[in-house]
Parts: sequence; C-alpha cells; structure tokens
Amino acid sequence: METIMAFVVGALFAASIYMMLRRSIVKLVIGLILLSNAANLLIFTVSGLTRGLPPLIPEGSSLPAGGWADPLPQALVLTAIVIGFGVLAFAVVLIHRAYEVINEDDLDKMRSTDT
Amino acid sequence: MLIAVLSGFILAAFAPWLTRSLGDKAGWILALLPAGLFAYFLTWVPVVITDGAQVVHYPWIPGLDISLSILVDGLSLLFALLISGIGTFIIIYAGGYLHGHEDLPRFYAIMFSFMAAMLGVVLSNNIITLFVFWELTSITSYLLIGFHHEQKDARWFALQGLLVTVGGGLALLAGLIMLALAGGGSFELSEILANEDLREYGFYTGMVILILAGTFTKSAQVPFHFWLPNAMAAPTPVSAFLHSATMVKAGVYLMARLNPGIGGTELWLYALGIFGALTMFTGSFMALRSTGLKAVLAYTTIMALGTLTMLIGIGTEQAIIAAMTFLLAHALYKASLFMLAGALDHETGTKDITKLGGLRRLMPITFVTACIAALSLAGLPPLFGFIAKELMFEAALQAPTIGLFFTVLAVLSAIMIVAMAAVFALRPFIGDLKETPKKPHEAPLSMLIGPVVLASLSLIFGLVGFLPAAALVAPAVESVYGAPIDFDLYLWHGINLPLMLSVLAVALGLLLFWKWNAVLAVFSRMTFIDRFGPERGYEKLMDGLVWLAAWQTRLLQNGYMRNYLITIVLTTVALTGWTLFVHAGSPMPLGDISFSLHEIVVAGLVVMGAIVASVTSSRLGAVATLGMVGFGIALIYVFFSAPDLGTTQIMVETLTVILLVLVLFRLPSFQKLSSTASRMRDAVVAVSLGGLMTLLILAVNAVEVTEPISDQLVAWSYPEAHGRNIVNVILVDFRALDTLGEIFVVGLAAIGVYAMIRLRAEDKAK
Amino acid sequence: MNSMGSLILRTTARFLLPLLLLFSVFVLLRGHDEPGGGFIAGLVAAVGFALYLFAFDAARTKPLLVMEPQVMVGAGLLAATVSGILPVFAGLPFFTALWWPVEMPGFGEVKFSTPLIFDIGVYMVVLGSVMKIILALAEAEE
Amino acid sequence: MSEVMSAFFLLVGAGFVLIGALGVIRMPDLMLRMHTTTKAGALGGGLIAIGAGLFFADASIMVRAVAILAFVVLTAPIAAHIIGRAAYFVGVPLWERTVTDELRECLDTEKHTLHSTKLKSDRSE
Amino acid sequence: MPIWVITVSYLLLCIALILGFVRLVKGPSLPDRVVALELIASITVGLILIYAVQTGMPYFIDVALVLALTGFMAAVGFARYLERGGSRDE
Amino acid sequence: MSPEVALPVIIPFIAGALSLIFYKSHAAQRWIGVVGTGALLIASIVLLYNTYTQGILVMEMGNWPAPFGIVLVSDLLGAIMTVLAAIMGFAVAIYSLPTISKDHEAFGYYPLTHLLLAGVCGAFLTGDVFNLYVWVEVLLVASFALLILGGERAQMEGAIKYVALNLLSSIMLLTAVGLTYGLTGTLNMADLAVKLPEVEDQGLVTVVAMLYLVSFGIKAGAFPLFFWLPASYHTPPVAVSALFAGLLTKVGVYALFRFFTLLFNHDVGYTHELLLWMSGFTMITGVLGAAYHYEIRRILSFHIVSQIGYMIMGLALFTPLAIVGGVFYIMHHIIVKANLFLVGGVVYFLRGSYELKEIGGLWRTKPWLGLLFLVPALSLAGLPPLSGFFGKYIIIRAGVEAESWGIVAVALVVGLLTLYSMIKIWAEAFWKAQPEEHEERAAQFERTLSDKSLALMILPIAALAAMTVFIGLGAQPIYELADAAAEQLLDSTHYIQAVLGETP
Amino acid sequence: MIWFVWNIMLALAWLLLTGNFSGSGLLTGMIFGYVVLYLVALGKGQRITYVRKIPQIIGFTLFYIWELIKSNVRVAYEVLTPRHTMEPGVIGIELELQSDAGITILANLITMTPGTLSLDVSNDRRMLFIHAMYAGDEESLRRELKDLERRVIELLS
Ligand code: NA
Ligand code: NA
Repeated sequence: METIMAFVVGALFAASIYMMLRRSIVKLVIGLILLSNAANLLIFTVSGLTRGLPPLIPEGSSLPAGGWADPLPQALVLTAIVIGFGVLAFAVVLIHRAYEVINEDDLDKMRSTDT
Repeated sequence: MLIAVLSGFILAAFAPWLTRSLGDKAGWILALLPAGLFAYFLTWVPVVITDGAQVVHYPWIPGLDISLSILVDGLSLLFALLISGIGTFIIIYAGGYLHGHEDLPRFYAIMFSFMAAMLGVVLSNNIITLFVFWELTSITSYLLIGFHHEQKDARWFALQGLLVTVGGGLALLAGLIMLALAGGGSFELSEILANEDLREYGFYTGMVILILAGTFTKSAQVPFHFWLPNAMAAPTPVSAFLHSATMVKAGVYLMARLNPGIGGTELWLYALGIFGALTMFTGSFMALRSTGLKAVLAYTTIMALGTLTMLIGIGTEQAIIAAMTFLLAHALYKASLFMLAGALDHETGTKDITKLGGLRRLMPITFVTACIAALSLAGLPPLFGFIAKELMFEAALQAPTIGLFFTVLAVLSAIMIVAMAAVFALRPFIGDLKETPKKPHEAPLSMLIGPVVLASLSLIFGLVGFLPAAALVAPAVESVYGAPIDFDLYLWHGINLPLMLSVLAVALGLLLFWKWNAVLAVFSRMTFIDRFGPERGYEKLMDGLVWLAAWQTRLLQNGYMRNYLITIVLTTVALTGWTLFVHAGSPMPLGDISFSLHEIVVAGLVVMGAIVASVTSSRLGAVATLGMVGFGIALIYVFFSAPDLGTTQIMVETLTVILLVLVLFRLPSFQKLSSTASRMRDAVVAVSLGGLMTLLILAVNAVEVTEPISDQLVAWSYPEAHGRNIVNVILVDFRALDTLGEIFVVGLAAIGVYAMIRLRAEDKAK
Repeated sequence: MNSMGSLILRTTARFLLPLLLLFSVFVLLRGHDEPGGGFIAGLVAAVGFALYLFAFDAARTKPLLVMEPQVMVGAGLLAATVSGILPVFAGLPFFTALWWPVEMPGFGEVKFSTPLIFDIGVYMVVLGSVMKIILALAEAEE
Repeated sequence: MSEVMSAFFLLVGAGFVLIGALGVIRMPDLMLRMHTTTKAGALGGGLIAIGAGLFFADASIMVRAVAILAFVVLTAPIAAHIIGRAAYFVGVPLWERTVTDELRECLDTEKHTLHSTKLKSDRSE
Repeated sequence: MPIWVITVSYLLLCIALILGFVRLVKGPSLPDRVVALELIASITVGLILIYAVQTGMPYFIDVALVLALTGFMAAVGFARYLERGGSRDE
Repeated sequence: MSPEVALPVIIPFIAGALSLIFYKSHAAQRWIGVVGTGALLIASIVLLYNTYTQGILVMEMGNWPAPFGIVLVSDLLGAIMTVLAAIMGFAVAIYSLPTISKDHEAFGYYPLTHLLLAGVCGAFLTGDVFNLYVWVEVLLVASFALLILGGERAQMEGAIKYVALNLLSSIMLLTAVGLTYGLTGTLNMADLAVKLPEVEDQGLVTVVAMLYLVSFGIKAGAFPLFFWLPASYHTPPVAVSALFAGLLTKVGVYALFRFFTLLFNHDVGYTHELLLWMSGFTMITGVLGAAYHYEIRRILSFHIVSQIGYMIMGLALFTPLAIVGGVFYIMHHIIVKANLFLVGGVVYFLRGSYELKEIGGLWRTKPWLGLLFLVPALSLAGLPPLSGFFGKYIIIRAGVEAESWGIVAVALVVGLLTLYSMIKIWAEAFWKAQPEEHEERAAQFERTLSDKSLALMILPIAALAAMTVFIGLGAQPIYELADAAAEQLLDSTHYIQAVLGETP
Repeated sequence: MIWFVWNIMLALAWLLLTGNFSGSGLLTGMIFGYVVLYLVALGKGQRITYVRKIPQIIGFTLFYIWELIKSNVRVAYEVLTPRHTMEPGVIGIELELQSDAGITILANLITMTPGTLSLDVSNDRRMLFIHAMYAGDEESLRRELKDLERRVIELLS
C-alpha cells in the first residue's frame, strides 16, 4: 500500500501546487491547505503503514497487543496538523482581509510591493 | 609610535568641540598636533639612518594575523614627514580659508581622521592594517570631496572618487591576501618582503594585477585618472593635502613599498612603466587644456603620479633615486601651488586663469612664491624640481627595453608642464588687472605661511641637495630598492643627454606658453576627446549598472506570485531530482503494492477530490470537495492504525470548512483568469513536483530502519510515563516541547487573526 | 439579522453545547490512555461554541466562554509552560513528568500529573484560539 | 448469536447507506435527495454502529455505539433542516413535478422572514 | 466476524462513497454538494466502524463518535453562508 | 543537566503568555516587553558564557535521555545566535516604546514579539529536527501576525506572498523531516549525525539534503528563493522590519550552517559547491535589487538578500577559516542590518517618508544621526575598521586560500555595490538639501517627534552602533568566539558526544 | 431538564475522580449523581421528574425507531425502483406546540419519518413548513403529522 500511497501523495502535491499557481488568492489558500495535507500524509507514509495495530496499550499490559504502528510519526503528524491548522486559519483570514483592503482577488493585481 | 599614528583620530573626536571653543585661533592651535608629529618623526631620522628599518609591534587581532605593528624605515619616514609637515600648514591654511564656515568643526574632524589614516597607511607593517587605513583614507576623502554636499556635483564627484578608489581597494585586498599567502602566511610587510620567492608564487600575475588595481585607482593612473580632477570639488585645503601631497600618493607608496618584493619582473616593468608613462603624458596634456587654477594643478598631479609609477616600474637604481627625489620635490611644490591657487580663488572669487591678470602688485608675496614653486614644477634650476627631473630623464633613458618610449613621453610631458607652470605663475599676475568677483588683496598669514615655507624648501633643497639626499631620499631609496645605494643629489651633472632634453623641453614649453591662447582655441574644438575618455566609461558603467539592476530586479522580483512559486518549485525539482537520478545509486523497488478494496477506493477518491478541487470553477464546490478529501485522509489515518490522527483530521477539516465558509462569504467567485497555455505550464510544473515526491517516498520506503527511536518510547510509555495512549504520551511527555510550540502557534494565529479583523473594524469606526 | 433565525437550530445548539462540552472534558481526561487528548477535546468544545454562534450570535456566545478568549489562550499557554517549569524546582529537567497519586478515601487512587496540567493548557489554548478566530470573523461580518 | 446480530446490523446498515447514496444520485431535486440522505444515510450509519457495538459485546463500547446512533439520528435532521431552509431561501429550483409550494408565498426574501398569516388567511377563506 | 460480512459491508460503503463523490462533484447547486458531503460523513462513520470490527480494535469507535457528533457542522456553516447571501451561482 | 539552556525559550514564552493575559493594560505589556527581553538577554549571555567555559551544554527535556526525548543543545553557534536574538529583542523592545502605535499595542504587538523571540531562540537551541520545524513555525506565525499589524494595502499584498512562500518552505521542511525519519528512524540531530552515514545509499541522504537546502534557502532568502523577502519586509512598522531583518533570515542561515556541517558533510564536493553557486547569485541579485530601489527599506531589504550570500559563502567554502568567517559575518550582520532599519525609522519619523527622492538635509540638522547611520552603513559595505570589514575579510581570505577566484571576485564586487547603495542613502537623505516640495511634511514630522521619543529611539541605535564599532576594533574576542564555534561545527564529535554521551 | 444536565456533570466529576473513563464508570456516575441531586432537590422542596418518564421515553423511542425503519423502506423503494412515483410538495402545517424544545423535537421527528422533511418554522411559530415526497394526498399527510405532534405533546407534558 505504501507504493499506492506514494502516488496518492504525489498527486496531492501536484494538485495543490497546480492550485497555488492559479491567480485567485482563494485557490492559493486552498492549495496551501491541500499541500499541508499532502505533507502530513507523506510523513505518515514514509515511516511505514501498519494495518490495525494502533499504538495503544490495553489494560493489564505494558505493550500494545501484537505489535504496533510506529507512534512517533503519528505524533509528528498530529503536531503538524495542528500547526497547519493554526497557520492556515491565519492564511484564510488573511486573504479575506486582503480582499477587503485591495478589493481584488487576482494575484496578478497585487504587485505594488514588488515593483 | 602607535599613539603618534592614532593621535589624529583622537584629536578628530574632539576637533569639533575645540574648533568651536577656540574660535579664530583654532587652526593655529590644532596645527600643533601635526607639527608635533613632524618633530617626532624627525627624531626617527637618525635612528633609521644609523640602525636601519625599525619594527614596533602592537597586537590587535592575532587570530586573523592583524596587528598594529609599525614599520619605520626610510620610505615610511619620508611619507610620514611629508604628511605631518604639509599637514601642519594645511591645518593652519584651512583655518584661514574656511574662516567662519559653519562646517569648519566637522571639517577638522574629518581632516584629522584623514591625516591619521594616511599616517597609518605609510607606517603600517601589517598589510591588513595598511588596508584598513587605506580604506579609511578613501572614506574620509569622500566626506571631504563632498564637503559642499548641497551641490549635486560635489555629491556626484565624491561618489565617483569613492567608488573608483574603494573598488580598486577591494581588488587590493584580495591582492594583499594573496601576497601574504605568497610570502608563506605572514601578514607583516617586513617579513613578506624578506621573502625571496614571492615572484615564484603560482598566481603571481593575478596578485600583481589585483594590487595594481588598488594602487592605480588610488593614484589616479590611466585609465582611472578621471576621478582626481573631479575631486577638486573639495575645498582647496583638501585638494592641496589629499589630492596632491598625500592620499593619491598612497598608491605610489604601496608600489614603492612592494617593489623590492614583487618588482623587477617584466610584468612589473611593463605594467607600471607603460601605464605610468601614459598617465604622465595624459596628465600633462590635460593640464595644457585646462584653464582652472585647480584643474591645472590636478592634472599636473596626475602627471607626477604617472612619473612616479613609471620610475618605480623601471626599477633601476637610477629610477628609484629619481622616484624618491621626484616624490619629495613634487610634494613641496604642489602643496605650495595648491595653497596659492586657493589663496587666489579665495581673494578674487574665481578659479579661471583666463579671468585673472595683473595681480602682482596686489598680491606680491603670492606672486613670488608662485614663481618659485612653478619653477620647481617646470624643473628649472636651481630648484629641487630640476634635480628630480634630470634624474627622471636619466632613468627613462636607461630603462631596459623600452627606454625610448619612456623618454619620448617624458620629454613631451615636460614641454607641456613647462608651459603650464609658466601659465600658472605668470598669467594671473602679469598684464592688466582684470575685474574679479571679489576685490583682491594679499591673503592672510595663515594662508601664506604654508606656500612660502614649502616653496622656500624647494629652493633650499635645490641648492643644498646633499641635505635631503642624505637624510630623506637615501633611506627611502634603500627601502624601495631593497638595498643601499650610494648617491648624492646636486644641480649640475655636466652637459649630458638629460640636460639637453631639459633645455629642449624648456624652450618648447616656453614657446607653447607664448602661444597658449591659440593652443586653447585649438583644444576647445577638440571636444570629441571628452566623449571617449574613461570618465565616459565610468558614466556608461554607472548607467549600465542602473539598467542592469532595473532589468534584473524587474525580471526576478516581478510581483507575479506564480512566477515565484514556479521558480521555487522548479528549483526544488531540479536540485532534488537531479540528485536523485545522479547520486542515489540504488534501484527503486516498487515496494508494497498490496491493498484492500476500501483502501484503494478511499485513496482514489482522495486523489480525485484533490484534482477536482484544483480544477473546479466553483469556489464552494472546491471547499466541499476539500472537506471530502479531509475525510478521506482521516480514513487513511484510521485504516493505518492512527485513531488520534483520524479524529484530529476530522475536527480540523470541519473547522477549516467552517472558516473558509465564513471567509469566502465576501470574496468573489472564481473567474477563469489564465490561458490554456499557462494552465498547461502550471500542470507540468505541478506534476513534476508531485512525481518527485512519489519517487522520494518510494526510495525512502525501500530503506529498512532497524531500530527506530520509537521502539524505546513504546516500551517506556506505560511503565515509565504512565500512559496507555502512546501517541498522547509522546505529545504531552516525551515530546512535550513540540506540543508547547504547537499551541503557541495556534495562539499566535488567533492573535494575528484578531488583529487583522479588529484593526479593520477600528479603521471603519474612524 | 444576527442569527440564522432558525428556531430549530437554536434549540439544538442550546442542547448540544453542554453535551459537546461534557464530551470534550471526557476526551481530554482520558486522552492519556485512549484516543483523545487536549487538542481534540479543545476542538470538540470549539465546535460546540461554533454551533452556538451560528445559531445565535457573537454577543450571546461570548459570555458562555467564561473568560475572554485571549485570556484563555494566555492562561492556557501559561499553564502549559508552567507545567514544564514545575519539575525544575524539584531539581529535574524541564517537562519532567511529575505524578501525584492522591489516595481519596472511598474513591481509590486519583492521578494528578504535570502532563495533565499540560494537556489542560493545550485544551484551553485550542479552545480560546479557535473561538477567538471564529468570534472575530463573526463579529466582523455582523 | 451476537455475532450474527452484529453481522446483520452491519450489512443492513451498509445497505441503507448505499441506498442513501443511490438516492442522492437518482433523486431529481435537492429536497428529494435530502429525504434519502437524512433517512437512509443516517440510519445506516447508526445501524452499523449498533452492529459494531454488538460485535465487541462490551458495555462501554455499546454505550458509545448507541451514542453514535443517537448523534446521527439527532443531527441528521438538523442538517437537513438547515440546508433545506437555506436552499429554499436562495431559490434552488424544485423538481418540475412538485405539486404544491405553500412556503414560497409566505417567504419574504428581502427581510428574510417567514410568516404564517398569509397562508392561514387563505385557508380560513 | 466472517470475512465476507466485512467485505460486503466495505463494498456497499465504497460504492456509496463513490456515488456521494459523484454528487459532490456534479452539484449542481451548493446545497447539493453539501448534502453529498453530509452523506460522505455518514459513510465515513460507517467505514470506520467496519474497520473497527475488522481489526477488533474498539478504539476506532471513538473516531466515529466524534465524526457523528460534529459532522453536521460543515452543513451548518454552508447554510449560514447561503442565508447570509453568499454567491449562489455555484 | 543545564537548565540555562531552556531559559531563552522559556522566558519569552512566559513573557508572551503574561502579555496576553494582561492584554488590556498597555503599560503592563510595555514593562513585560522591556523586562522580558532584558531577562532574555541576561539569560542568553549567561548561556553563552557557560557554553564557552564548559563546552556544549545539553538539556534533556522531560528527563528522557537522548535520542528519545527532545534535547536542547547549546553549542557555541547556537548560544551566539541566541545572544544576538536577545540583543535584537531588547533593542527593539526599547525602540518600540515610542514608535509602536496604540493600535498595534492593542492587537498583540508585545506578545507577538516575545513569541517570535521564543521561536527564534528555540530554533537556535533545539537538537531535534522536528522540534526545529515547530520553532520555525512559531516564529513564522508570529512574524505573519506582526507583518500585518496595521492592515495597509501594501502589508496585505506583501503578507500574501510572505505567508504563501514561507508556508511552502515550512512544508518542504516538514517533508524533509519526515523523509529523514523514514531513512533513519530518529530525529535527534546528534543521533542523525551518527545514523545518516550508516544509510546504505548515501545518494539518498544527499537527496534529502537538497530538500533541506531549498527549504532553508527560502527561509534564508537565498537565490533563487528569496522573492518573499523584498516583497514584504518594507511593509510593516519599522521596529518590526528591524526585528525581521536581524533575525528571521538568520534562522534559515543558522539551519543551513547546522545541517550542512553536522548532518550533511558526506558529499561536500557536491552539496557545498551548490551552496557556493547559490551564495554567489544571492549576493549579486540582492545587491542589484538594492541598486535599483530608491526607498530606504526596500534598499535595505534587498541588502539582506545580498548579505545572506556572504554568510552562505562562508559555509560553502567549508574550510575552518571560512566557517569562522560565516559565523563572524552572521554576528556582525544581525546587529548592523537591524540597526540600519532602526535608523531608517528615525529618518522616517523626522521626514515623513522613506522615499529618498522626498527627503534630505539630515547631515546639516542632525549630524549625530549621520554618524549613527554611517557606522552601520559603512560596516555593511565592509569598510574598515568596522565589523563588516572583518567579516568580509575573513571570508574573502578563506576564498583566496581555497583559490575560489570566482566567488572572491563576486564578493568583492558586491561589496563595492553595497557601498554604492549605502552611499545613495547617505547622499540623498543626509547630504542633499530637503526637497522643497516635501518640506512641509518634513517640518511637521520633525515637530511632532518629541525629544523623549527620539532619545528612546536613539538609545538602541547608539548601542548597536557601539557594538558595530566594538566588533570591528575589538575583533579579537569576537574572532576567538567565532573560531571556537567553527571548531565545534567542523568536528561533529564534540556535538555528538555532548548529546549522546560517550559513544560517538 | 437542567437537573439532567447537572446529573451528567456530576457523573463526569465522578469519572474524573475515579479515573475510570469507561461506560460502566459513567453509569455508576449517573446513578451516584442522581442520588445526590435527588437529595439536593428534596432540600429545596423540588422533585426531579425526569426519571419517572423513562418508560414513556422508551416507548416513544420504540415508536420512533419503527417510524425510522418505515421511512427508510419507503425511501429505499423510491430509490431502487426505476420510475419515480413521487408527488413532492411543500406544505405548511399549523402548530399547537409552542415551546422551543417541542417544536424542535417535532421538526426532527418529522424529518426522520417517512416522506417528510421539515424545512422551517414561521417566525411567529404558528406554522411548520415541510417538504413531502407524497403531497398528493394532503389530508392524510396532515393527519399523520398531527398524530405525531400529539405524541410529542404527551411526552413533554
Ligand atoms: Na523507511
Ligand atoms: Na543584509
């Protein structure tokens, strides 16, 4: 399944980059959200996929029964999801606010700070 | 000794305050410092003559081989004496020249800094320290050239001088570092020059070129000479000091200093000799074309610098003697002439020679002094300048391989210089009195004492040549030549070729002087020269720089977000992809492709959803699809044993959709903004990154990790950390610091959002 | 018009909010042993308040939060940070977990710990932040 | 026995969910689609939950399973109501074979209010 | 639990998921998409539960619980958007 | 255990949390601002001192031994960077008192600043790659929020690019961290230094290194990844610009130094050659961008880019001396660049504009300001005897010793062009007379600025200028520090041993 | 109702104190909480009534589940048969129930029962608008809905 997931993650990366390359700020931010998901899945995938063995220790035992999926990438991804959520919440409101100030959602018309 | 070198800086710090509190007498009192220094350096003369070169070592930055060590030998002492001696008079002179000027306090501050820096250049034994002072002279000189900074020209010319000299300086830095490497790692001049095989250094040519780039720019050699006349935008005391006697000679100093170590090669001969000779000629020629008092002197300075360079390049015993003699002679008459030019300007209000005349009665002292100094400039007996010029002709004649070239240029220059010396000394004073902006009268004592003393010295040294020869020139020659040379200086050498050449030069020069008006008329029609000169080159370079900067910046920083993204993505793909194909040797196994129905369906829909979201024309459709993708990813987490992740993903996805919906409310619908071609391009870019990521995952997945650190975490989770949910234990215990950072991120995002929205609300309220 | 004007939604929100809050506390407290934890719990609570906000309006939702959202964020951050500092006073490195099993007569052993304080901090930060964002957006819209 | 029951619930639940999904494809307008999702979709999810609860045969898990059922059954109509209402407000078209529409005339889209008086007066006439 | 029960359940839910996705993409109106998203949330609940049964890991039921409790929030959000006069042409 | 290693992170965290709790009292926030950053400064100096005297200090968070928990590690580079961050934080805290508007104070300026510092210090001190990602995000989000304070149009436009491109960078970093874990099963940097060489396919390690390179390259503002920086740095309040200028890109540079000495030193001929090319183009493109502009903050922003090139050049040459130069350069540059922004702010408050064509006459009326500008400006251009000269000298000397003539030439030419830009500011803002058409605004601004405010602005500027002079004239101790830091960087056994114990 | 919420609160407090976050723990907590509340209410001279309704609630729940199954079968029939026999329509029904809770429960029940879907309540709460799949026979539809309303009123009284 890792192989299939590799392609899934690749497709997610591609879709999100394609979306970020549009001119609309809305698409930019949706692309970012998707990209963040793609990266999380990547971490999850590269450290190996394990079916049906959540890293939880049953009562009366000191190790998960019958093996475990690596908990560390899970913790990393969880942290990354939360961070991504915070950051993207900011980004979402930013485009909202930017649109109010600039009255334009076309990125091509937001060039005054560069040139 | 160190205090002597640095005392100028110390005084500079207090100079503004002193100038204000001392009032009219400031110049005289402040001049006590350079006068004292002069006296101090004089005490070193016997030491050097008897004991040879002295090195005094003070540590500074030993780690970088930078020290404050000081090298006192004939060469440095000659320069130090000139700097402090002439400096004394300049300080006095400035007090008169800039009397009552509101910026006089800061002028003194910069001037003393400059003087100290210049002393530093000539006395440093450490080449990096030398460079430090070298650059300081450039900066202080910049501030002085731009003294009248409200004038656009002053700013422009100041910048020109700075860029040229600092630009050369930077090359010099590289050259000096190479020099140290060539010398086996020591940065002390005394040790480097003791090294015999500097010329064997593998990058000798490059090193010499870099060093010469520094010295040529500083010493205004062709083709970098143009900045020097422009630097006359500075007040006259500055011109007199910096641009005649001292700073511009820093380059000459360095060439002379390094001559025993790296000189004597063909490269050295041709580079210095040819460029020097051309500079000499160019300076003389341009002087002939000039009508400004200061411009004439500036060009003759260029001539002198060229002459000195040429002589050092020739490098024979004769040439070195000539160089040092010429150096001394030039300093004396040129400083004197500059100060006189300033006096004329100051008293009459014009710098244009053609507008002056008949001042001999009103300014008799000035007239006489000018005559003496000009005679020395012209190289006529019995002045010191004559001795120097004779020696120069002789050196040129004896020069190896291209002596004729040197001689011809030297004579041609001499002719023109004689003419200009006459112009300078006579035109303003003889004939009828001309109307000038100011009513002329003799300049105050402060402005005359310098020229008079220095001109007198020109005369005295000419008459008693053995005096400077023994005390000043000989030790310097020894330093430059690298070995002691026995010689004496006297006016009469008998009738020889140099003398004949002198006579020829004087005769033709006087003829030229006689026909000066006609000559000027011819030159005024030759404006095409100005269109091709190196100054045009400089301007073109600056224009080109501005154009290039604009072109590049508009090209790169073009404001188009997608161009930025594409660049970054393609850079990633190129670097990573290239490395993957070229450096990662292992074959890429396809890995585990087993799957279950529900997995493949969910995975497929996640992909489909992502694609749909990225191409749909409906914004909220995209958001809804994004929600579905989120659920799909949550399912994947669940399917592969991550219940906490699944839950979190679901919650986050829900909140993200809520946020997007709240926000999109005000934003406009999607429009089809980009062309099909750009869509195709974007698709290619996007797919290239996606493909790369797929390959990376496959490659990394093929690597077996035997003992991940998480095994230990699992083992500790319940017995040590008292938790059954290992992921949670990691989050709140093993890696609590991550989580702490994470919640700070969330909190920060909230503050940011609040600020964005509320600030706007307040704006509206206003 | 401030709310969605749906009586049905308002009634549901009034009922679901306490339910979600209780559920969130449940998820928070057992997070150390089963799926859950401060973050998920905070989000569940936030969803409850968001529902209430959508049904009513910002003015009526704010007082339910007990404290200003940014104070809640600050307090949560402080709690989490302090839980990491406490062990230093016991001569242990930052974030060393301290456990205080308390024997309560009749209830058995109850385990208080710094990780629990930390998780509560996480809960407060998440809830406060999300509410701050959503409230700000809703207020701006109103 | 409980395993058979469990399997039954799982299969029936999944079947209902599928029916809901089919409805969402087949039904001709939004309102009718909502009929299928709120009923079949929600109940299907709930039944699967019961099936899972039975499978594990543990009181605490069963409590959760029932909670899932309860939540699904509770929230599905709310969602349907809120979407249907909004869709109606924004004028999502009804199927052309719709027989009556009493709401349309009571709706004041400008003020966003819905009044009962017009309809009642019609009826009392 | 017999494997075929699990497989058939998965199969039914997967077909449902695909159908839901089709409606989500097709729309045509925003409420249509939202309804589809609601359905997908229900299907997700089902899939998670089946998975819990398949693996015998009751922990996953909690995930379904959370989704069941909060899944309708997206619909509420979209509805709010529409009621407040968000763009209707999508 | 060494609790002082964690203090530079904990102190700003607490200060930030307290500022949030007292969000209604601006006075309290200001006090927390000054006291908090002051405490941070003291703590970081103590940390540096202890690190210098006792060697690399390690703090195992949660008492879990490395590599299993997260460690904070203070080696000299990390400690130096922390001190610099604290200096900047303290200077800007004081500068903020008169320059930050009430509005900004009300909307979280102070907590944001503290948390930015926490993120920066965390990034400098962490010994764990994922934890580094977390800190980077902390400082990033703080910077996002600071960037948009004010809500002007330009800020919004700049922020969109800043946010999007930096997020892209963070996501790449996250991806790289994930791949690193997939390759080695560890996240601890010291452990990675041991385990990365054990990976069978070293090419794959290089591939991952490339991802880090791009990610940190974006953060550092290196060519061709710097676009976000000139698009945004000139838009926020100047105190914020100064803080950003001093600190943010340096996190990227720091990370490059850390990763490409400790972790990716297996194929120097390839990776560092790439870095060298990157550094050259970074210098050139940055300095040309500055040459193009006529707005003080834009000029300075582009110079950040170009100066980053020098630092990377130090790393890329990868000789002991070059690393020393890089470290030295970072130290010098943080102080100088931030100070230039601060001076630019004073210019603004005296003249009402950052546009060089609209301002002038400052050398006449405020000569001390002129000196305070010249010190950092000439230092930036690398003129002796200021701090920048020694930085450049070391790097160029390293380049000459390595016989990398091309990069040496670039470094020299770029130095000259830097001087050109600085002189442009000097000539226009200070030398030129105030243009008449903007005279009124200038006069009004100058009137409005109270002496007390001016004094509070000048205080940090003068202090930083004094440091610039000191780093120049007293370069020896700074050199020794950089030298010791470089030695630790180049011999990773120090680091590994300190973190993992006796088994390197 | 507020007592019920309190009861759940106490149950959770119990969970917190015992550290036993399981269903059985919750049940114990509920009982424990109920006892406490009962005593408190006694002290205040009030009675807690919701317990007495438990049989009624169970009965209603069974009815409701039955309705649910019926509605699903009907929907399934409509979905699975190739031809649509629906005659959909939106109709308004007058409400007797006036409490928020009552209206909400009724609306939800209507949604979950066969062929009907609550859309909205008029602002004056007098009328509930529903969408019906089979609006052809309006009278019987209204009768069914009235019957449902009666059951809810009984439950809540
Ligand atoms: Na792997
Ligand atoms: Na910079």
